[in-house]
Amino acid sequence: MGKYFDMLMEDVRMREGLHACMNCGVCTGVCPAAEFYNYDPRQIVSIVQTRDDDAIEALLKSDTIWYCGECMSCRPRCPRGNTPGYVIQALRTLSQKLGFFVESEKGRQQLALKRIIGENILRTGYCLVPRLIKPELHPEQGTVWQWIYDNDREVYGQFSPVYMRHGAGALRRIDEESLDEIRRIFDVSGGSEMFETIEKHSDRKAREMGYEEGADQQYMMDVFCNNSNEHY
Amino acid sequence: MTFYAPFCLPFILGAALMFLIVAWKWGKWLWLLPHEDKMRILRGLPTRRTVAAIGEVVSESLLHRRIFRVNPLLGYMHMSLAFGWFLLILTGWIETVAHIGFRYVPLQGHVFFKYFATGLEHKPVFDFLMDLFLLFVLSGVALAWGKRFYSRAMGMHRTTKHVLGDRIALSALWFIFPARLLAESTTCALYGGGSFLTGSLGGWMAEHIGVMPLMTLESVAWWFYSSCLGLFFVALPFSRYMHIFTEIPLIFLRRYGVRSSEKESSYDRFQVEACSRCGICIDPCQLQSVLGINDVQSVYFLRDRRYGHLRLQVADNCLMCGRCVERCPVNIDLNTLRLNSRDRMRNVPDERRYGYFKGLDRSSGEGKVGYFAGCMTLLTPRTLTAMSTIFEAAGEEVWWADREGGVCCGRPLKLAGETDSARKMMKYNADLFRKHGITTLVTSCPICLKVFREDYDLPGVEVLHHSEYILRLIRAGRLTPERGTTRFTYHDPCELGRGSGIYDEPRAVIEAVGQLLEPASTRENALCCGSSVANTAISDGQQVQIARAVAGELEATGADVIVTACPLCKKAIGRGTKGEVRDLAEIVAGALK
Amino acid sequence: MKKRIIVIGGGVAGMQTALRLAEQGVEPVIVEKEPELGGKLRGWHVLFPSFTPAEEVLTALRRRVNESGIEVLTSAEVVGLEPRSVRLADGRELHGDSVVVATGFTLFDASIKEEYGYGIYDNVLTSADLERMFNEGRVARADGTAPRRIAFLHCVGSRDEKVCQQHCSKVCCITGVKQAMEMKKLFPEADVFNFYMDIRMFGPGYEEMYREAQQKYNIHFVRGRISEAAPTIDGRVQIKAEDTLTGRPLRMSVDMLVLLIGMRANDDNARLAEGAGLNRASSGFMAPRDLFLGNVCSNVGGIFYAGAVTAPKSIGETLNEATAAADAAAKYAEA
Amino acid sequence: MAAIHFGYTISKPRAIDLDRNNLRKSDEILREMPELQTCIGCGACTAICTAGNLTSFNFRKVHTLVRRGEYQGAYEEMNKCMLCGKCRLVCPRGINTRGVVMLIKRKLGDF
Amino acid sequence: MMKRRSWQEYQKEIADDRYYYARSCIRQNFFPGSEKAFIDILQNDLGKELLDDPKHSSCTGIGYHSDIVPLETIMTVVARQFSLMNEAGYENFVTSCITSFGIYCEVLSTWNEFPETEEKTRENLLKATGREFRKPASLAHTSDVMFHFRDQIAARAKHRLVNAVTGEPLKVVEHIGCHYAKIFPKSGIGGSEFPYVLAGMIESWGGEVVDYPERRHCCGFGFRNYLVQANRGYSIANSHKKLESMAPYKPDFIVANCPGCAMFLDKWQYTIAEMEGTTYGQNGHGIPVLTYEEMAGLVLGYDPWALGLQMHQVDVEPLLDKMGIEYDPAAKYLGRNGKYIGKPASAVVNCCPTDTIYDIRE
Repeated sequence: MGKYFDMLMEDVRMREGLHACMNCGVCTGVCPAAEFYNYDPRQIVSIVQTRDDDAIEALLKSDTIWYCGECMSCRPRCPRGNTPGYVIQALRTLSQKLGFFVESEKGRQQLALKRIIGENILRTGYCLVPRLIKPELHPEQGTVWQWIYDNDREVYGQFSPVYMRHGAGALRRIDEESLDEIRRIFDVSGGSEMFETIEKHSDRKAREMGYEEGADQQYMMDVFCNNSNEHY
Repeated sequence: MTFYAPFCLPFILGAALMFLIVAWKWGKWLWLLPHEDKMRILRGLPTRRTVAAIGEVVSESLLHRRIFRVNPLLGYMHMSLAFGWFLLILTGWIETVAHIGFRYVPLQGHVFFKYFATGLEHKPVFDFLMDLFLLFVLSGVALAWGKRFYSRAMGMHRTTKHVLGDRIALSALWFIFPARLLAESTTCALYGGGSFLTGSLGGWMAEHIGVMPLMTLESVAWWFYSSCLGLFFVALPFSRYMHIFTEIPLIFLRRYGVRSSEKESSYDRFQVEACSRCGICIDPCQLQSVLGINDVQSVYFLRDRRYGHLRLQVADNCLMCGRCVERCPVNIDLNTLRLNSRDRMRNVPDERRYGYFKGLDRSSGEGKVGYFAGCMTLLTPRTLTAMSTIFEAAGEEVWWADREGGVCCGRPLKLAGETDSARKMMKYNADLFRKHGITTLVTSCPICLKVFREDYDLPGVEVLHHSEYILRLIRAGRLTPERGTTRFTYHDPCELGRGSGIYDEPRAVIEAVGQLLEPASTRENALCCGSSVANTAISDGQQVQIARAVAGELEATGADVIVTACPLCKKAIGRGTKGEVRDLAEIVAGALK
Repeated sequence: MKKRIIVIGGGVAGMQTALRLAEQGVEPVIVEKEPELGGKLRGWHVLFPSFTPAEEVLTALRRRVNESGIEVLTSAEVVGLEPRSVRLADGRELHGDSVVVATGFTLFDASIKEEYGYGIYDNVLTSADLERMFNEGRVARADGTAPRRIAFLHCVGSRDEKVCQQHCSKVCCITGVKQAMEMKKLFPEADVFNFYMDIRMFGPGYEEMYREAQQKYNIHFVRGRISEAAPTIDGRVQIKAEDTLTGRPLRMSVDMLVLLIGMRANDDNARLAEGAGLNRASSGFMAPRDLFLGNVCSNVGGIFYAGAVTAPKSIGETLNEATAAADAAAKYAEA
Repeated sequence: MAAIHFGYTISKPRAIDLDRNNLRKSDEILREMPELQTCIGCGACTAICTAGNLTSFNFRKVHTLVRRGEYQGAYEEMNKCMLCGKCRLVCPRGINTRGVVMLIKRKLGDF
Repeated sequence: MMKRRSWQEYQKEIADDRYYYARSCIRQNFFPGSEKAFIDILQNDLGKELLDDPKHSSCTGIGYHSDIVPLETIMTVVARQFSLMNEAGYENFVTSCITSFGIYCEVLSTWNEFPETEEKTRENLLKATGREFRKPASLAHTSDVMFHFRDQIAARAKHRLVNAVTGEPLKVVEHIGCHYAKIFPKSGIGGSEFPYVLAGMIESWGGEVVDYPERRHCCGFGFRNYLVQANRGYSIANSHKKLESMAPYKPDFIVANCPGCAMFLDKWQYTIAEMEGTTYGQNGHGIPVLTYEEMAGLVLGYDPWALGLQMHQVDVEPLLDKMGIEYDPAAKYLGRNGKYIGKPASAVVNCCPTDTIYDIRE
């Protein structure tokens, strides 16, 4: 009893985010995710608070913990000073550490996030760059974005003298020395380990699900695009 | 002799219409019977059942034996009217034959023989008999009038509130025999004859009234008599008096094994129209006596159903305790009719419903004896513990079918009218029982018991209520409870007593552990605890009111402990008393060394 | 020579304490910072659960104080106290044989709960505002129209860490039920919703009243604290909450949002406590010596407590406690 | 429209919107059974529920949703009930829960 | 005018000069003109000193809130930024991104609350880079800085947020990024319920702030909820909800202090229009969405195309017309040095048929 709870409590966000919930529902009342998913942050906190291992394990393996948008709208309202959003972050971190995230559709998407955002950080030093926002994967970016994407040097060139080049300014290329520092930070502080964990468990799950090549591009695109529509 | 006079016209028309309609109704209902029922009738016809049916028709339709059991005076009233009239008709027919031999006489000739027979020689024997029977009937009419004003004399606290059509028919009926007396008396006054009744009255009239007024009076009286008959006959098929004729085929059909079921059938029409609306069912109804609800009793239910304006609220508001069934002089299967009305109004077949039963089994243990506690027993853990003690003491290996929660037996749903869905539960449980290979199925809940016995298909499995099972263990020496000095009183659960006919076993078990005191209403007359699952209409407060009344009667015995054998009754009565209420199993387990 | 006891506060608790002292043959003096006696009961309309007019209770107490010839100092603010003396803001010093502190509580300022927009949005009011409206006989929306949908929010300024009010104010639940019923009587066609976390019906007849509100008045009780209120284009108030019993967010617009404000410890409790060496609870209310055998005594001999100065209390409880405090103070003074 | 394939659609709000919901049926139900309004949400019915222990059926939730004008799916949910009546025995407010189940099914059969 | 006085209770120290500037991934991607305008306004219009250090990186906040970057990692990245600032001799950290702002606040607060995490971070940073760091003297979002100088800007205004024809104040919907004040209400001007950072600018520059039911609601970015295509239904639905709620107030434009919010409120209008045919602005087009830098730039008389307003999907021309700003419609979609580089296809949400304007140059 309380094994997972203790593991969660190692995360400072849990210590900050969970005191004693009285189930008032203020968090759910303003939660954007509760508005559009079958999701109730109050219940998540309530379940975690039970310290019941079975219940928490089920949570770690469920889609439920992956709905939150981490907007933190819940934080300023809680009359008990809890932050359900922090609890979610701790749950997600643990779910990935234990490899439970691959057991849910939304959890499996972590691979796509790691490959898109995570790898881009190590490659460029930015979370995103214009070349990453491919219009075919981002139709919602609209016709103007298509125009910008097609003419990036011309458009960005008007606002930054160093677009994709070294120097100071928007969208500059970050120097290799700085990038090395970032990469070493990832190695030292557990970032790289997290990436590997995500890859490892995704690969296992992909094979389980019948992807013969493991977590290949096909698997990644599937988790990126597919929606079972069972979340509402 | 022509045997016709203009005044006969109302009678002839009324009678013709009546016979046509009755024939049409019966014909239709018989025609619409399910094939198996038709076969039952055909197979039954040439057997002794027919003879028995005839006997029952005489004893019930004419003599009203069952009403005598309710109250002798009430029985006499019904008998005088039915049997008296029958004798008048029969003797009248013999009289006709005696006068003119076996030759065709139209119906009115028999009925108004006195009028047409003025030119014939008097036969004082028949005059006497006819007057005697007329007096017999008139005494019944007088009692019926009296009952209107003082029903208690006949053991009835409340009588039926009648609809307008019934009132017309009733009035016509009340006037038929006084009218006949008047008509025959005037004829006697003019032409002589008659015996102590019509003769004497006729003599008196001849003395005091002139011939001319008397002739006018005679004409008027016969017209009036004929009109009363005609009116009554026309009203009969549409009023409660349809029962006079309908009870007869009902008795035959019943003797042939035709029964009502959870689905409506045309046989129900015989039952529904066989109700005389005597109102005997009103008094035993606790919804009436305790709660003052007076528009849902069987008589009203059947009336509303017959005329097609039955509302769900009326169909729902019944405890189905069966107290009225016990009293019904026509033996109508009231609970089943109530049930199939609910079925018609509520049952919605749904293939997908209860899909979640699939692959479900929360039972534990193994054994030849399966114990199905029942949902309500799961809410009375003392009973559960007691049963566990008893099983252990008897060294029984028990398969607990629902200790961890199982699927409901299906009876509550069935009683609510969702019969098709209830079948799914029954099938689920039956499959489960079969899968575990038990040979005896014990339950602590009479509700479950009844459905197991009646609706489950469990070949090779003996279904026992725990009272029966415990008694067996005691008799077999496997349980040796110590007999103490505690005085117990026993509340018969409806589903166990009236429902399943188990009255003696629980009593024997109680006798084995202490002294048994019987409450005022007991066995077939036992009261209902008020929390019956069959009723979804009354409120919690009303349930408690009934429970208080029941508990009051049980406490009046002076017993130390109230015992019952149904978890629901136990819960219900417990709310009505401050005294101790125990399940049978508890007192047995408590008495084990 | 008669003993003299100083009663700080001229509300229900203070008046009752003084009356009881006078009855015991002690000479009380009431020190009230407002220009008149009555405290928070002034401006209240009717009292739960009997719908007794507050004015009735107040008038009776004031009349009796008047008849007993009790000395009353009004517009006199206490800035410091000791077991035998009290210092006033104007520099005067009163002496006696013991002191009863009956300074009551402060109503929570609803504008601190910014998310409800009190003081910003029209038609967001507090329970105290509503009582005033009842008294004035004019209950209406800001534009003068009758409300068709009213929401009450329980626990505003109670049980809320965000505003440093961890405690339960006890009486707001029943006040919410009472006001909801009053609103329903005034506006039978209106839909009334009470948003609560727990309904704490602690007193005699309260639960019955709650049930009556549900069944007879068809007042809807929604278990969930309102998350935020926002204005709508037609001058109404949109509220968001979770209907926790269904686990789904709930939103609706209402014509009136009534915040059932709680009781807060007086700000000057801290200063008074520090000066006299009195203990305070973490809620800021004064801490009695102990909660069972000495709940009208302070930790300092000669200083006693009556009423809501130690914790939120109902009028009835306050009156009882005032009697007990007076007896304890008198006994101390006589000894 | 819809010439562009976005790969997703605008999610539908799940919130109970009392401005949009039509409470007519709910009012009818409460008029027929005012005692339902006295529910204090203790959840005893749901805890004891036979069907609720086997499925996600939550009696308290369903009748509360119905009272809020959320009728969609209420009939199907209530159909999970076996009508065994345990809830009625445990309800501290003495609500005729079996009656509620049947009433809701009767009123909302067409939702 | 809103009766929101409570903002005055939430004040924070904002440095007057010498800022260490941290760029935003999203802002430089979608609103590079805004970052340029911010630097220009501070340096040229207000004469302040600001360092745009080429060595700084992303805070990795999007990764953190997508839960792929651990807390320890992002703390160390943040520590490196501080170290760079120390190295450059600055102590006032300003960040262009709201997510970053939230991250910096959270990291500082966590170090404060749980000192062992700060120790661990120092250890990690030293091990990875050999660097050490001091925490900044002040931390602000760039919108705080703009708010700080709102009166100076008002004094130099070439245009005001009023309808040039009617003289009526423009109705402005302000949208505050969730992580600006919801995580730490005291870190934002005006707190989390009535943030005043944008409202203050709007009021100073003559506009009127619109309060509407869903004002505080999230734009719907939701990190993983936008970044993964399968989840975007959530993202668009939240913006949809906000737009539906604000539309009845007929706002003249939306302004946001968060680059993501500005981008989403702009782009989702396009998508909603394409999906459902619904547009929220007047005359059947979208509601223009500005960043606060763009708003300030327009007030100070910057050329709309130099601010990068052509990079918005929803056309801003109706707003420019209302404000009486002169602009060259034909220059809108030109490349560097007036080079013709084609033009975006027109969409449902757009009001200005692009065809008529550009074909001249073709």
